[in-house]
Amino acid sequence: MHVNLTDDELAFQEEVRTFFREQYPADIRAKQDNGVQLTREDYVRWQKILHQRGWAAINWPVEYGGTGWTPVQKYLFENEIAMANAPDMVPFGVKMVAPIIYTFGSEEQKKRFLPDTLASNIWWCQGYSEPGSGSDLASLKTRADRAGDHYVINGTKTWTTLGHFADWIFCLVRTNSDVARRQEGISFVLVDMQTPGVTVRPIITIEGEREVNEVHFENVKVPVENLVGEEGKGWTYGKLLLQHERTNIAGVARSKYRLSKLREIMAQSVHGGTPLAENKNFARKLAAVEIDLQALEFTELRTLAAVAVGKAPGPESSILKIKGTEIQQALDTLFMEAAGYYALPNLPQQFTAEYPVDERTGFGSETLSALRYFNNRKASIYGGSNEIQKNIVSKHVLGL
Amino acid sequence: MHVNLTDDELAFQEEVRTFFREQYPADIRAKQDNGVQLTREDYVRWQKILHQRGWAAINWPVEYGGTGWTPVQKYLFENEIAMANAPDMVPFGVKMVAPIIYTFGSEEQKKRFLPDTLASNIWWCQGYSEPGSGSDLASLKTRADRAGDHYVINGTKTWTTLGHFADWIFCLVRTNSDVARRQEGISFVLVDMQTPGVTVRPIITIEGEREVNEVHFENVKVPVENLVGEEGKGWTYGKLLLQHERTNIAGVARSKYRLSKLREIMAQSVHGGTPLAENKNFARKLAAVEIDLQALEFTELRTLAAVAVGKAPGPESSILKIKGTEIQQALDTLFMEAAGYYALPNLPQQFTAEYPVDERTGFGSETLSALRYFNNRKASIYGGSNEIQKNIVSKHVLGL
Amino acid sequence: MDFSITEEQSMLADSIARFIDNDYSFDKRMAIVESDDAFSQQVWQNCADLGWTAMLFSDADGGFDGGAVEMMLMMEQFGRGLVVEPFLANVILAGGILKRLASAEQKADWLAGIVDGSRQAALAFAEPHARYDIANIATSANREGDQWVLNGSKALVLNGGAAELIILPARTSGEQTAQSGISLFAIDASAAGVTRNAYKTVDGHGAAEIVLSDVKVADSALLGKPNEGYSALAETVNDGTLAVCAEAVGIMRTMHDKTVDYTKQRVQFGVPIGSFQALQHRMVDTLMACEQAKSLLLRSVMLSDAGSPEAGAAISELKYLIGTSGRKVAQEAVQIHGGMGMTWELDIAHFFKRMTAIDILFGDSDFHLDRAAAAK
Amino acid sequence: MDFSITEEQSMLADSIARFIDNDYSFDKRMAIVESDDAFSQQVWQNCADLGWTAMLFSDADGGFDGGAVEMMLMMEQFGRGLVVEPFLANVILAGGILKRLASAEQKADWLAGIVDGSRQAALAFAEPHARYDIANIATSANREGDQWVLNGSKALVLNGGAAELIILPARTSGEQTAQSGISLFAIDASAAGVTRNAYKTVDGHGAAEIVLSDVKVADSALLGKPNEGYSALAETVNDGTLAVCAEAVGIMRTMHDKTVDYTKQRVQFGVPIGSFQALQHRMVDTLMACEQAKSLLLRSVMLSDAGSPEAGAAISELKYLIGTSGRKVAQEAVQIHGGMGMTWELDIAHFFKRMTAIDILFGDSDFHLDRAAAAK
Repeated sequence: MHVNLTDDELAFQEEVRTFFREQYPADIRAKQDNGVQLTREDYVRWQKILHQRGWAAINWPVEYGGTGWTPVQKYLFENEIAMANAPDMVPFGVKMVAPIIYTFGSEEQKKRFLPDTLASNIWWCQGYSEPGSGSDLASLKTRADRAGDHYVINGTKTWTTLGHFADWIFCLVRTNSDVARRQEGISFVLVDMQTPGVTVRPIITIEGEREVNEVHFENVKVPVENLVGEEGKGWTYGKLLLQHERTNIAGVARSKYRLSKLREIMAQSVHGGTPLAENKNFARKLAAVEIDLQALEFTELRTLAAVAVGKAPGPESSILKIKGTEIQQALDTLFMEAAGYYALPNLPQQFTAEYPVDERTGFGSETLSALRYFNNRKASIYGGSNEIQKNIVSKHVLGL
Repeated sequence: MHVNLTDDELAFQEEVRTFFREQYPADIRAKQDNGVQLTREDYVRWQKILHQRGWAAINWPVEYGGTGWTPVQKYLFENEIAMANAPDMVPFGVKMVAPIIYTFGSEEQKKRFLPDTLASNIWWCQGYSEPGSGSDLASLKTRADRAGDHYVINGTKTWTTLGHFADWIFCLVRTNSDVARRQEGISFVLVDMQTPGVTVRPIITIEGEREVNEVHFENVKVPVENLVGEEGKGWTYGKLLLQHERTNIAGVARSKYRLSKLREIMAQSVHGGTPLAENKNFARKLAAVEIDLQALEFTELRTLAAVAVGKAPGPESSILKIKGTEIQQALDTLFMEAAGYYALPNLPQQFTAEYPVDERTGFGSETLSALRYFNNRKASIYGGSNEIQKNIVSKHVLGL
Repeated sequence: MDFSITEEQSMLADSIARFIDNDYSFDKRMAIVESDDAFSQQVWQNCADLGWTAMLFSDADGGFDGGAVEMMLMMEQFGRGLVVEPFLANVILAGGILKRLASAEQKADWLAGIVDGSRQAALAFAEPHARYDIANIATSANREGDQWVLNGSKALVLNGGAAELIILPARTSGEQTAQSGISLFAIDASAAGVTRNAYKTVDGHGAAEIVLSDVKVADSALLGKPNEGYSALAETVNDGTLAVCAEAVGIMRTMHDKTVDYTKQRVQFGVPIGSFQALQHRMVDTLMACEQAKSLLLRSVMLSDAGSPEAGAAISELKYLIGTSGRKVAQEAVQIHGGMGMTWELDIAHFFKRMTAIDILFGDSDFHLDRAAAAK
Repeated sequence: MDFSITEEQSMLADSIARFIDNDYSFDKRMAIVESDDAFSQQVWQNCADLGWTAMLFSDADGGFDGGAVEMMLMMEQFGRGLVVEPFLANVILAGGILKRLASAEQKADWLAGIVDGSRQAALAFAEPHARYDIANIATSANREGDQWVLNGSKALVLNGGAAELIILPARTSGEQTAQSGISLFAIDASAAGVTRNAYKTVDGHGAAEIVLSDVKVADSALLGKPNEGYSALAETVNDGTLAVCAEAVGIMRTMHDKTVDYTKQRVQFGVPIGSFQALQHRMVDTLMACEQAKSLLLRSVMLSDAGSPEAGAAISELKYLIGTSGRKVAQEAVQIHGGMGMTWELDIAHFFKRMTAIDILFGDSDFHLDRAAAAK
């Protein structure tokens, strides 16, 4: 048992750090640092840079373009990407649908989708939740009725993140209503967003932005070869996928970065005022969150170490999700408290690239802290709400 | 709407204060102040003094010896008794069984029990919980089988507080197992503890003291005239009683007194050390508890005001119980934290009346703080656990 | 000690409740928020016609002698209706300074228009560097001949964009954080040297940053005596703090009730989600938070109306409790509503934002807990 | 970075686990607690025979070169078994000072007996006025001729009643709270001028208050150099803090597991209480608390073994987390056990008390959060 990095690991860390220093585009970094929303083009450009380096899909098997890295290497990479404040890969393709395709898909599907997903030529989105099926996902009603060599899909998916950017959507749909367990009638289907009958409508969220959508399917014809794996097995595949989503959702490295930014803000004297670092109570609150985060970092490392010796990421990933989002939201709150009155002006436009820095109200992009606090209340709701996670842990870990 | 006391109320307050100053025995006060357990004789002597003044049963109807006080007078009385650090009336007689007797009992029962209960000639204890029936009280198994002009009682009651002091026990017993709802087979019976077949066995609790007992009934013959009200109605009577218990259990005035003691301790320089009052974080924690307590005081006053205009104390009393015990336990914790290392010596004997004060380890009776913290974890368990209270509020207030 | 309200007070609360229910729907409110001023002149005039803008002023000032109880009843309802009209800024803050310090002439010029609803005003109580310390004033007012020359910056001036009249504290002597040496001025928002950067806040209210560059005013702009403005400022900010706490109690209760209702309607796993015990217990916790907040609000209101010396500390205690428990109630409401609680189209999201803003206004819960602890 | 343990380490943990399971039943433990010394000489000798008292000392000192990992594995098991034998007082505290400061001769006199289990010792690190500040030492050691004369009071000396050897810091120069000027002495517990008031702690361990009145010792009693004892004291107390944290992790996990098991057995309302969702979610919270505590324990252990300069701050972070989350786990365990959790006869009550005592030992969570925040 030891905490040190090997010489090889140190060299790897330096290699990654150098890459981010040299290859991460300054204009995208400026947007990230200022809290400016990235465009679709920004995401794709950056992801293609990662792809060129071979680092677009660090968890994929090597045969499909993965890295073959050890858990420690992956951990170091996640740290560096966060410390560079670089965007993560948009998860829907590389992290979510691809593992389903390379595990359960046909050879044709692998050829058709994996290289283009890896190269960010396809933007995926997720079709799971429905207006009536949130926590109770298995009650989903979107139907895919077999008609010759097609399915005809009717229904509505919701909370579809960045669906307005997407080329393809992967969906859980009901192919059979006449089954003992309703989970058994669910299948996993890939749908081209350009197919007639697919419409995307924005959902404006609490902070006033469009991030999620409703996707409507009206008599959408999808070739049967877009079914992944077996009909009726979609629930099993989807569950696996959700567990992957949950480990990603903890966001430990990202929270470490944000915590370091908060310490920078605390040290500053804003408009000539007293630095917040002199407020002992705030310092205590921040230290308490940091301690929880350090613990979670080791909880994640322990999970990764267990996975490395062959254990599947199981219900433990629920713990990472719950604790990780609790910490994210605690940090959101502290950023807002640090901003004081300057959390209140609703001026996202002043953080567009063109807006002169010296005319900004407040003291920097932390003025967006309340908007971020509002937006990130989603963290404990999506990816399976934290209540659902607790149900899972209670059942599968505690045996209750 | 106003916060002031009327001249009459101020005069009443002074009258009560004078009584406590003049009539509350110094030897009992010394025990209370030092954390020494009172004997049975101490309780009875003090209660008889209150009785002589006509203040033993402030909530009883005037015809049975109550005071006829307004809610504000009762509130003022409770404050003064707490600020004098005088013992409350042992609740089982005056506060718990007597309301059942004067509401549902026969004239004979009223004559037989009410005057002696008021005069502290009878010490009552409570026979509700059973080893297998805690939160699920209605599952109780102690049977009272009718045999001629007697019931024959068999079974075990538990958590019987001060049962080793008691003359009589009031019990919920099962008189009929053949009913649609099991609550309907329960009756309310009074049992003389001297009856053959009644045995009391101590339960030693976490801090090492005997406060509660198991009471065993083996073929105990009880005359049928000891049934209160109707057979099968015991559950209804008992529920009413539990609501009375819950308002008493909040202990607002007592917590206010303890909070004032904690401020005294904080101001002291213990063994020449820095007064705890200089620890800003501790001061903040104490202020937070005090704020919650001030709010609860007004919540209780609002409830009393509603009762005064004819509303029965309903499920709202559950809120007082939950919040009151949360505050009590928060204060227990702060006392222990204030004591620091001196919370750890287990030396209750040094707080007996005979032990020389200057030979004590630690800095006063606060050295008992850990023992009190341990013991008072019961507060959120007894009188219907806080979980059961939340179920009650959820059902009867929120309608869920 | 008496918790009952008078018949007049009851009628006041009822009339505002009817207004909210009949004339201030959520859709209407959202349309008002989208408008330039972030409030409706028509609604404001309506409030004035019903006597609400006059309610808290003395008979001598043309008002109805309402006290803290009336204020509480009104603000609770405004909270329930998420009303964005600038009652706080005009009546309680700007009006609060004027009723305390203005001369008869100044009252005729300025206060009358606030009482009758014809004039928009603001109190610039915050400065960019000062966080929540209202005595920390760097804005200077220097004597030049028979004029005062004002220089400085004011942050988050509520109603600062729409206001015609800006009331502001400026330092005429003393150290930057001293309570003495603060003077209050009333200036025309269009005066030379006044720059306003108006915006909306995250909860849909109007506000502005204001910069003063050599703004010249006569003695007639001075409210009360020079250097002695702090106590009126502090009392007025205390009033404002109490007011937003009352508003918050209305919001908390509404969010709690809407959440309980939602859990009775929303079916998952074949049953209403309100049947899940984990959610039930959390909603009991939020109910208790609502009751405790209401209790402490009543305490502060009664102490304020009694003119108790404890009133100031009591308001800090209340603001602390509102900050912490209001946050909890609001977060639980969103969480239990799930994705729906995150959408712009549902009122829950907007209650959430207002509750969050109130936590920050006049100092957050940490700030007020410090004040409460120091007062012990 | 590597979380695996060696085969030897695994065998060590297994052997203690077997001892707990086979030879240290709860009934036996409670009988030991009732005995005069509050520990069993026979059990202690058994520990020595199995090499456990020697485990953490260097080969040169007659030990087995164990480090923080071995310490953790042992203390977690001792926590699980609620072991009261004075491993902390003898091996980690008294032994910790001696292995750092003692000369070869002093080691032969004193350390050897600790390593082989034949001698009982204690470290008097606390003083009555000082709360948790180990540098706040009023006990004085003054030079008189070729002797040192010691005067002062020591609080809560763990194992202080049974100890034959008392190691204590005394001030030989400097201000009362200065880190410099502290010297460490080893004295015979039966020396003239030593008064011991031995008692048991609320969690069943032995301890004593000790008063020193003109206790005279020779230079041979001085450990290390005069005035320079603080760093060895601080390192040793850090070791002790890490040790009780490891013990606490064993306790937390055990309380959590026993509580989950209890809810599977205890039937109310016709079903096991473990089927109630409100309890399920709370037990998930306590599971997470256990996992987080274990993670931070591993971090501190790894940093300690690596000799990292961050180790001290990491231990404060850990102690804070253990204090807060351990309290929560313990309180939930008692609450969910209901009345049964309050009884002397059930082990839960005694785990609860030990967990509470550990929160206080070496400084409570507030104290350590301050230290952690100051180190940032």
